[in-house]
Amino acid sequence: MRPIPRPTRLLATELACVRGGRRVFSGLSFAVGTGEALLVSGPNGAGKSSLLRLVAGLVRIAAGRIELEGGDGDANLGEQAHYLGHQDALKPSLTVAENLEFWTRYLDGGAATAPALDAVGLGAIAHLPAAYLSAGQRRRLSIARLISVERPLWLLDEPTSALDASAQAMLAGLMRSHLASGGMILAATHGPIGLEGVRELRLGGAG
Amino acid sequence: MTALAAILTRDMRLSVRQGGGALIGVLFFLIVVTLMPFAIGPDLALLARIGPAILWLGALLASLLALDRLIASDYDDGALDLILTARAPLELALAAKALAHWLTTGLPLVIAAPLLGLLLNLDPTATGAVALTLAAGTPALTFIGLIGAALTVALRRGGLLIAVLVLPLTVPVLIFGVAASNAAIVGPVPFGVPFTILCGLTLMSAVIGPFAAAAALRHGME
Amino acid sequence: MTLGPYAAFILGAYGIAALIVTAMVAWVMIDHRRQARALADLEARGVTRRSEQRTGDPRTGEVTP
Amino acid sequence: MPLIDLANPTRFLAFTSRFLPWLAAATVLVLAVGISLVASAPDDYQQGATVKIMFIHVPAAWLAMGCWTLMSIAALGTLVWRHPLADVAARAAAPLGAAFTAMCLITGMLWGRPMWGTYWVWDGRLTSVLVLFLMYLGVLALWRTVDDPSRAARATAVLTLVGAVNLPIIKFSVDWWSTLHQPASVLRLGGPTIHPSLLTPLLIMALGFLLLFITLHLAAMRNEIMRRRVRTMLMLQAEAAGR
Repeated sequence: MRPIPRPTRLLATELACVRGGRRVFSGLSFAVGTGEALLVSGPNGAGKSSLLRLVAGLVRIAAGRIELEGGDGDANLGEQAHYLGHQDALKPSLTVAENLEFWTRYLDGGAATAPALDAVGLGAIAHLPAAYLSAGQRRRLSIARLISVERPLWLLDEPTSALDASAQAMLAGLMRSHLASGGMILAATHGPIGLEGVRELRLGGAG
Repeated sequence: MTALAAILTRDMRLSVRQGGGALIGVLFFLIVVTLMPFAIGPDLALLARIGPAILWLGALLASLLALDRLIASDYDDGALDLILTARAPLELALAAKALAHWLTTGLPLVIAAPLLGLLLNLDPTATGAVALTLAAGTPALTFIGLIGAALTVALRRGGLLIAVLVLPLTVPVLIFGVAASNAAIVGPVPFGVPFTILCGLTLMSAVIGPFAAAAALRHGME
Repeated sequence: MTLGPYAAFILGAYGIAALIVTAMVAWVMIDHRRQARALADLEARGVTRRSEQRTGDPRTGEVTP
Repeated sequence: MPLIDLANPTRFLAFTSRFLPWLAAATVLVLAVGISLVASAPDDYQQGATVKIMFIHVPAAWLAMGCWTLMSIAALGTLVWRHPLADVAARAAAPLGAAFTAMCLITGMLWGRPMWGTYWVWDGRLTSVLVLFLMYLGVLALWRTVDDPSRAARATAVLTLVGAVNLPIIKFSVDWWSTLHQPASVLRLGGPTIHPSLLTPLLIMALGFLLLFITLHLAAMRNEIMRRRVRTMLMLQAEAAGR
């Protein structure tokens, strides 16, 4: 695998997003440097999820620009980011290991899944079908994807939902090590996610 | 390349496992062909004459109706979002999914056709011709159906809507498929002529299908 | 016992019947072995079914460790 | 040991493990006797030696229909009496029923070929067995698509009962359909009264087939119980790994 160039900054200028004819937000500018995390907060419907999906390239940009300075030139932004949505993208009839192996091979061609499974505490039940997992366990399996595939930018949509206290602490640890290794995090949350020194971007406050 | 191989093996594994739809297409094909004589009557000579048409219509409907979960299941559980953000091009990913679907649904149709030929009193040459034309034609049905699956991915009306949308596109494949089979049996026209056209149609749809489906998915995003 | 002109069909019918019977027997035995191995493996990992977790299983009466 | 006690899966497993070898031995014995009788049975004056195919075709047809009746009773057990082993019995019986129906169809075609010159003539009886085969495949497909056993149990029980109610209707309409179009009356399955020298091998073979079915069914039920235990233990393992 050729070394992945380390992007220096995620820069958004005058972003606007329209979904289903409704202007979700407009004139939004922000920047996230290496080792930094930006929390997107605001009432439901303020466009937190839309912003993350827009950055991941899953939603069309109505106006403005978004770019990853210093990133991998020929890969678009979505290919250098992990998008962790509300859904877990897991197939119930596949086992825990098969699910993670698939995403690891599909997203970056590698195959080292064991360390990632142990990091999220699912190593012991890797052979079980995902159908038998609880919501919290499915969430942790989805998070394991962020570890087994190396991507600089993490786009997390309410990552702590369905996680109990110990799992949230584990996630906070993972995020800290990601930031320490020069990664960037853009997370949409309702409350704090256990990270210190984090900037906040309020959406739809006045609205 | 490993990414496309990964999605191909995953889709095939999913359709074979519990809850997968691998044999549903063949069962539908079996039942549709068995119903025909109940409507047409047990006249063996008549059945033998329209046998290829019955088998082709059954295979056509079975291929299309089994496609509604092809992309919709990935859309429902969020896998489609990740596929869109992967380095592997969407067109090739959809082509791999279509190939996996053909191997688990289309190919069994080709294998089941000779058995059903017995019910329709087809002689060996006719059964062989139908099986050969189905083998060449069913991939085209799957790739064309792929476009329908991509168009209806977010809608709740999947299955039948796909058939309605893409049936007109499958008319050429049906015409040359049945023509090639009849050419082998009765055949004023040599078997080769309609058969090569059929193969051409399949190759063309193997290219147009994935690209049109990828475009449909991208434009389908809000 | 002469099977007459259609001997092939008679033997064919009995052959296929025997084939189906062996297939059924094989399916039952292989499935049994697979489930038994899975059960043994699970018991080895110390997974006990909820009804056996109580000190004594009321229905069968024997005390499970 | 009261039969009702078999409702308890653990007791049922112990019972089958002890009884199966004897049943299997009895099956082999009866089938061996049956086949030797078939070998020495006289030819039919009309069909010659091909009548020997009847000795497996007819028992397979009886078993095909008998198995669906068994599954319907099991379906009542699931829906009405909530018998714990009812669904296990139905799920174990379906593949066997489908296999015997397939055997009936294939032997029927091989028997028909010398008579009619083609493998398949839309004869009333054979066609209703074909529809029965499709219904078996339908039930098996429904089991394969619903993964949670208790939900699958109720769904397949309803489908089996609806099928059981419709079977006589299908049989009547297919017979009517085949006689409506059919020129002369086709092969009489064994004629009005079967000649005694043909009847005894037929009954022996039928008994052999029945014993074979019972043996396979009990063994398949045992597998199904073990399969469900494995499933619950796997779920327990998932729970044990922490929410």
